[in-house]
Amino acid sequence: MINLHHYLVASAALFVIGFVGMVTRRNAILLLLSIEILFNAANLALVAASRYLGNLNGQILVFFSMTVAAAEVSVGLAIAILLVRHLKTLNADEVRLLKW
Amino acid sequence: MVAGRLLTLAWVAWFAPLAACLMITLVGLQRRRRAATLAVGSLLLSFLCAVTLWWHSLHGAALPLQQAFSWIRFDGFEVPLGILLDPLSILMLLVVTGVGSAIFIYSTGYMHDDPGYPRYFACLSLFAFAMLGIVLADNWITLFISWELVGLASYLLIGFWYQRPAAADAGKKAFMVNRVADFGFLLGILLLWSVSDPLGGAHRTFALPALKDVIEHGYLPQNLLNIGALLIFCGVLGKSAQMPLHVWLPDAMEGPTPVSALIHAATMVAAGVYLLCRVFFLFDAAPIALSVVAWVGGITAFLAGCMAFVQNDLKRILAYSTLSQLGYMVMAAGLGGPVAAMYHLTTHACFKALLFLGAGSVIHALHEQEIWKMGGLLKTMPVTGGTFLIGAAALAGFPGLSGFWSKDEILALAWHQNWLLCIVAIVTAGLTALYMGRACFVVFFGQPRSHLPRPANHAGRGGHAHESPPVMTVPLVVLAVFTIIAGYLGIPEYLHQLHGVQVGFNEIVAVISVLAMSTGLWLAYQIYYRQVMTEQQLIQRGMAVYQALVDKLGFDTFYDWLVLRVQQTAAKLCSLFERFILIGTLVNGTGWVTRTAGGLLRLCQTGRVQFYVLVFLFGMTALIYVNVLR
Amino acid sequence: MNLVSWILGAPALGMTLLLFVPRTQEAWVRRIAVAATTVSLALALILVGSYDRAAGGYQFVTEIPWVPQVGIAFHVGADGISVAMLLLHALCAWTGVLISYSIKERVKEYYLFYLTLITGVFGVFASLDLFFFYLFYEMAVIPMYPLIGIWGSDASNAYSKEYATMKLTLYLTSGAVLALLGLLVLYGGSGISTFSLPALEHHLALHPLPPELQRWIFPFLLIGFGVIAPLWPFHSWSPIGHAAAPSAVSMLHAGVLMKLGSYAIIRIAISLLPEGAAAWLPLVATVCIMNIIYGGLVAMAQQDAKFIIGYSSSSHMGYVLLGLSTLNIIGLNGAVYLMVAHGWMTALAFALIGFIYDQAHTRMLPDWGGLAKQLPFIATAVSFMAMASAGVPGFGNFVAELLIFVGAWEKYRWQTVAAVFGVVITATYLLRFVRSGFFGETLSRWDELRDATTPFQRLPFVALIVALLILGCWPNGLLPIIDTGSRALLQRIGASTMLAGGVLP
Amino acid sequence: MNWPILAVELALAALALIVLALDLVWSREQQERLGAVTTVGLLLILALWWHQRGASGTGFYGLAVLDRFAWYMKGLILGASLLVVTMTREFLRRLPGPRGELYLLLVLAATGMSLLTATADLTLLFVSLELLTFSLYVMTAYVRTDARSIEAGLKYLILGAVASASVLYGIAMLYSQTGHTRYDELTLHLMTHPPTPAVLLGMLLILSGLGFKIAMVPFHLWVPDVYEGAPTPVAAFLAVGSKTAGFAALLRLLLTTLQPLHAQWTWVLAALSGATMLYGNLAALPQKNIKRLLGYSSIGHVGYLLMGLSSASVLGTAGVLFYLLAYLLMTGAAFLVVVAVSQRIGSDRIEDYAGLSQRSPFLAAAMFVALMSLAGVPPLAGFFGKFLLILSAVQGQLFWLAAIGAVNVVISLYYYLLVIKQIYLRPAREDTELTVGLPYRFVLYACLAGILGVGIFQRPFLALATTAIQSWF
Amino acid sequence: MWTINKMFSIIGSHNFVIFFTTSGPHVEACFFYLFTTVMLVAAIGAVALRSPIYSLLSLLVSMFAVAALFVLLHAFFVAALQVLLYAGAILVLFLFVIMLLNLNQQELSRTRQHTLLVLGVGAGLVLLSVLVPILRLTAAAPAPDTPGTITAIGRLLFTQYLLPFEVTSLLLLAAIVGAVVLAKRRIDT
Repeated sequence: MINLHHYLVASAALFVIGFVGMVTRRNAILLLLSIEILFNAANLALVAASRYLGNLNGQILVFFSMTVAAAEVSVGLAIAILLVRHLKTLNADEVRLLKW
Repeated sequence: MVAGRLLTLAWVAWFAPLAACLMITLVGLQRRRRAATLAVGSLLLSFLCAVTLWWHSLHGAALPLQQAFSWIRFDGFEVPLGILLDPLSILMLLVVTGVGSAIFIYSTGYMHDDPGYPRYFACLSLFAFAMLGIVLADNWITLFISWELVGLASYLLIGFWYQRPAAADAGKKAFMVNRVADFGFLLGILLLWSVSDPLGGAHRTFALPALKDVIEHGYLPQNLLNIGALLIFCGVLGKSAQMPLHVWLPDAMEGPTPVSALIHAATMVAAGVYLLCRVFFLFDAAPIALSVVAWVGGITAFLAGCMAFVQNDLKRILAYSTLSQLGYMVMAAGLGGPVAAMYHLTTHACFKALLFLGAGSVIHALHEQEIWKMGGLLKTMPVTGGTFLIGAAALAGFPGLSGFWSKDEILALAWHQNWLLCIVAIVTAGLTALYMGRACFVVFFGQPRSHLPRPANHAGRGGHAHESPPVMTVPLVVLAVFTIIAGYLGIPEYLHQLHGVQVGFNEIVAVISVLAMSTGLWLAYQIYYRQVMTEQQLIQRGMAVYQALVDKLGFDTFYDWLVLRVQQTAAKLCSLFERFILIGTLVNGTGWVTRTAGGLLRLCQTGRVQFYVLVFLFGMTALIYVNVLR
Repeated sequence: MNLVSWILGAPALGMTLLLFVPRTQEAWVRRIAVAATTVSLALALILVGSYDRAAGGYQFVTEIPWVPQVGIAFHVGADGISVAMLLLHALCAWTGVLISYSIKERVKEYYLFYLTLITGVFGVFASLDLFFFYLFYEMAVIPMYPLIGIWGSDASNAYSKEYATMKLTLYLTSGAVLALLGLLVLYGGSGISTFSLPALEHHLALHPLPPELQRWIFPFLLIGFGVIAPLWPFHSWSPIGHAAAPSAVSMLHAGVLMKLGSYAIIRIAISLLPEGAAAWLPLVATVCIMNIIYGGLVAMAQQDAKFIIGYSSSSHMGYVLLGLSTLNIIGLNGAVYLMVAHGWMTALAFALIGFIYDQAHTRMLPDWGGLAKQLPFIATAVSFMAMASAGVPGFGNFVAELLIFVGAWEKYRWQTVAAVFGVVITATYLLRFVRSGFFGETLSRWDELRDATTPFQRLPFVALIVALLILGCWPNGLLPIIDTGSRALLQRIGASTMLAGGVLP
Repeated sequence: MNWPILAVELALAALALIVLALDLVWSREQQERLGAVTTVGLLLILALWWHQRGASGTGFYGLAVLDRFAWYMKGLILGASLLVVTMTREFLRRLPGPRGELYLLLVLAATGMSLLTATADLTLLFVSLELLTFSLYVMTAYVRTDARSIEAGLKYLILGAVASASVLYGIAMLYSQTGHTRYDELTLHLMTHPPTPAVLLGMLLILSGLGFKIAMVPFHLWVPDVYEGAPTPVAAFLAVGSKTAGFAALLRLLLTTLQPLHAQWTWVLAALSGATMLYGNLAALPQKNIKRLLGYSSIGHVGYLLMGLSSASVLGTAGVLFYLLAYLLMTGAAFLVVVAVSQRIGSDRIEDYAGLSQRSPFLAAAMFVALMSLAGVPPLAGFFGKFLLILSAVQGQLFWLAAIGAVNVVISLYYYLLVIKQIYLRPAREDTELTVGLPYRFVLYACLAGILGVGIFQRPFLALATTAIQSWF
Repeated sequence: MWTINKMFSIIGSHNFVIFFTTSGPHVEACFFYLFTTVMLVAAIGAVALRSPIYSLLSLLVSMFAVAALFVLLHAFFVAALQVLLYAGAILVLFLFVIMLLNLNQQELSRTRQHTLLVLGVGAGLVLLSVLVPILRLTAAAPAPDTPGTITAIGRLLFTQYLLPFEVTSLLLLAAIVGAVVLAKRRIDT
């Protein structure tokens, strides 16, 4: 019998994968991509909870989360373009004028 | 006269010099004549008061009289400022103001050309005030304050010619040695204060009569009294320049000669002896302390006499002789004879002041202090020479002069109390005659030896002296007169109220002492007048002893070592500890650790965004772990 | 508003006025500063005169509720101890402002900071509210930073003025926050939610804190305030700071600022935590011997005149600490009296050294020598200072040290012996100071030095010397006032056995 | 619906639209006036805000509230916005390129912040948080020609997104366990049910995300980089605006909704408070760039704020509110000086501040007051704030935390004094005087007056702060 | 909106949806594991694959799997949104930018820092090991089925959640303005 915790564990796994992606990838685009995974993990948890609680608040939240994710990507990609344009690189770890 | 008037007179006698000092400081520093007038006038006023008091004390005034004001006062504690009039203090008052007046007057001539003339008189007046304070004090604190102030005045006057390094050093040395001594003195005062109320609590007092009562009632244990007396005696060691704290007195001769006469011969150095007599009730009850006092005095008398023999500086000869005579007095007190001590103190004040003033007169004339550059001065300076010889004879104990009588008191006492010390004292008497004879024969007889160029600003022939002006010679004559008659004024009888052992005139002792004196004088005559033997030969004969005496028996070397090695090493060590351990390591180390921690922490900020995410991840995980799964 | 609030109001007002004076009007800046401090001094003298000794307690009290939510009020007033402290500071501040005429650059900023410092110190001495006490305390510390940093001079080759001022500021602030922690715990422990000192005194006298808590809080206050006192081994900020500071700042710094620490220990730590005091003060009495002896020895090894006086200050403050750790009326009166006397003495010392340094541009004793010939007035004043410092009778220091020795003798026998020996050490380095700086042969390079000749130049020195002499010759002037304060304190903490201890065994 | 409770936010949104419209309509020259328009608009909104004092109510189906707390925090945010607009006007003078958008984004961010103070629902919390964050992303990267600005934008965006995802996941957890997103319903549920591990997980994830916003260790790493790289007014907005809003959200969430769980979060916050203080202040010591230094110091100040929060008492929370006011004034003043100076000398290096006291006594004095207030020197505002916070820690028996706070006062004083050293002790390398325009001076004067006023007359401000949160206890 | 509504009604009426949402628990479990596996594997692929295009496509697969899970959970509206928004909008945007920037293989490589790789994976595993025990305890009691139809969602969105909805518009405004400001090529002076 599939219950809430199955979905939540699955979403946790997705969440962790997103995080690992963020740490291990150096490309700014792939970082943004990993962020999408993170948001998806949360979305899955919300929808699952919504189903098992029998109210729709979670799904409303997913609606907003998707909007945010989309906006996030648009701004993020704009910055990525700036990176390539001014710093000639997309590698986030090469962008370290600011440190210490 | 009623008691109140007498006390008022005493207060006036005490504070007149202070008033003079303040007035000179405030208005007179630019006006030379006025400064001298103020100082001399004030001291003469004091002298007048002293004479009046003395006259009344002889004519039935009820003594002792005591009067005190609260100087520090709050509930449960009081420090009085008070005076005590009894024959002892009146006698000392007379000595100080009398000899002082003579020296003040003499100074107006001696210091006439000095640019620091008003300053000199201001300091001198301050000294007189402080000295009178010691004399009159009825309690420890007044005594101690005055005690410190005479030290201060002594410091200022020794270093009067502050531009001379030797004078400045000597002043410093005198002050320091006295400080060390007063360390013990103050502890003694604290100790005696704390036991002055046998019931404990709020009635403890600094007053001497009260302490006397407590001691005489036997409330205090013996060992406590011994400790207290020894601590008080520490102060005496310094002020009266007893071994081993005598080292400052010879150096103090760097001051102007009248200062040496007044402070370092007649009065201040005698303050220690006076103190011993003043608190004799304490020492009387502390036998161990008393014998320490006697032995210290005896040893000082003998060793100082030896050292006086090898000095070439006229003032230093006199200084060591002062040491030696002070040793006599202290010994007398230690043998239980305050009367004898005071007697000798009085006569010594007269003739030693006379000797110093005479020496000052010679120095004033020659601008020279070394005896080997003098000679035959009796002819050129008859008054000075004559009076000096009288003084020297009194010092040597020539029968009939005051010194003979007072010294005989002491010898008789020693004969009676302690035969060993008696032998020491008699040998010292011989020594005294020897070195004084040496000085007199070299300086006043024989041929003039000086080949010095004539001082530019000074009248007289080169190397040949002239007699000093009357303002200097008159005090000499006056003091000479007193030197002769002081033995017949009935001083021991005047002091009969004092406790202690009193033995009368002892013929056997007198004969022995005259013999010793004659031997010494004969030797001096042979060596220095007949010149059967030169000084050089003498030195060669007793090379080791002579050298040891010239080296001041190693005392100065030892103290130099103490100051330079021990004290400076300790200071350096503390300073290094401060600089390298405390500041360098602990304080700066804390700063360094903090900064380094900051420097390391900022390295977390690698600038790599993935790393930041990683830390975020770790942080979050850790939070969850400790909070939920803990 | 009354006397006490105006004493600290005057410099605060002066400071505010200064903000509106153009930078170029230096003469007016100086005049305002002098006027402000003169008013404070005059009022302080009136305060001494009009303090009702018979009544005692806190007088001239102003209380304005400030932050009632946490029990803070602007609460100033003076008891016997603070009257003495206010007088001490008023004179130091006044002479300091006069001495500051030698400051020639950035005058307006200088006086702004200086008046802030002065206000802060007045505030500490007048505060009857722990919050404002702390507030003024910090307010007195922080202006030191620019004052030393801008107008100071390098302390030595090893310690630049920037180092000195940074260290001083941080050190004193560390102490302050440590004390603050203690104060806050005390506030919390008292359970009456007020910072009012009289209220706390009253409350804690009836309901003392548990002894363990007292013993726990006391070291915070002791070390916190002890840093500025300065308690060994937390003293190392002070000599370097003194040496680097301009002379007028050194004057206040050594003269008054150090007394904040001991004042606070008396006023707060001992007064509110008697059990803690009883437990810790014997240790203080022992440690302060390190102050006296060690400080004296280090002073002995110094060549720099300001370092000598600096270490001597930390040495002398050891006597104050010894006096207050006796917890009896004699010692406590002596400690407070010494705070006053030492304040004026050390202010005089720094003013004098500053006078010479301004012309000679060196403070190294070996470089000086025989200055007395060129500077007779200054040399005389230096001798007075040295004698006062060495505890020669006639100066206030003697009276105070005497009281402290007497007070401490029964309770701390061996410490007292060491402390008395400290007087010998003091004399050693001070005489060396006078001897090598002023006596001896005059060096030709100092022919250009000018003595203080005009009455205006001499005024601050003479004022301080006269004040010291009055203290020394007429102790019954100020001591009874101090006595009302310390007696009330001791009675409250129940340690007032007047002369603690019994007869010697 | 009860619209008036969100009057300020609505007005802000309207202002944003006006700015947008004017930006589109106006010519390049006319656009110069956008700053003035924004300022006037914000002043009007400030008047509106003042008009709303004492008002309270709930609306929008319980998603938004107006209470004294929200009102207080909105005041801070409006004040911060005003300061930042002033800085922006100064900043844009030397910046080529578009200008209207910056004002627009600023007002949008202010709207988001303002909403955060009023939010009583996790959904609205998330959305307004994102509104605020998005505007700030763009503002951070606004100087497109400056590599540092771009880098700062990238870092802020990446990490901000991670934080947003954490918040969202946390919300999901809370929701999955309770079925509610509204604060009042959540509270009710949490009070009646024992917390499950997943509830705690949700709380901690939200705490992490909001911790990122307020720069709490270990979620603070972006702060120095972004402060250094972002345009200075934006850095200031991050410091005073975004942080205030973050605290507003955190306070309301923790002290109302998660109040039943306070045993679980107080000690976490206490520990993190100590770590945050130590990290921020220690790492600030070796800094050479004034903006970076202020960034680290802002981390340190968060530590202090958390100290008040972790005591979870009236005094502590009121202390937090008071400190936020003080922080706004003093950090605002510091940034105002930094903007003015860097516009004139073209550098943010602390070394280049040498001799500022000769070149511009006014700016130097302002910096002195601001930094001393940040260090907690009386009688300035920062002092009383720190005093309250440390007092609250002591009252809450957190002695060790109070001790760390006290130690940090000294450490922070050290690096602030290092700046003061350059300004006052070191000689100027150039002699040119730095002059500041009158309106700018006026704002700076206002800040300084505020620092002094709040520092000396603490009572009314503390009363405001106390009444703001009193109903929660 | 109309299109979405239309499309949803088509999907919603379709038989297979009915089938796997109303069939027995075993069937549901099968689908759950299937889609979950696909989702996770594809997500791993997305973060692990070298080529950005492959990564992107892998992500697409993952998101479709998520959408399928949404449907499994009767969240029809968000499932549709997931497909439309992610597949239709976001990923296309990604693709567009990748093409625009003409990224080559080398630039898109994984981090060269192996420490970071190890630490990242390690931290991830630790986080997972922390999360899983917590989430295993979250089984919920059965609740009435409230399918997330567009009607239900829409009603909520325009009543209770009107305020966040409006705020989202401001958010999008900020994002649009931001994207334009930042990515605009010419800097007009």
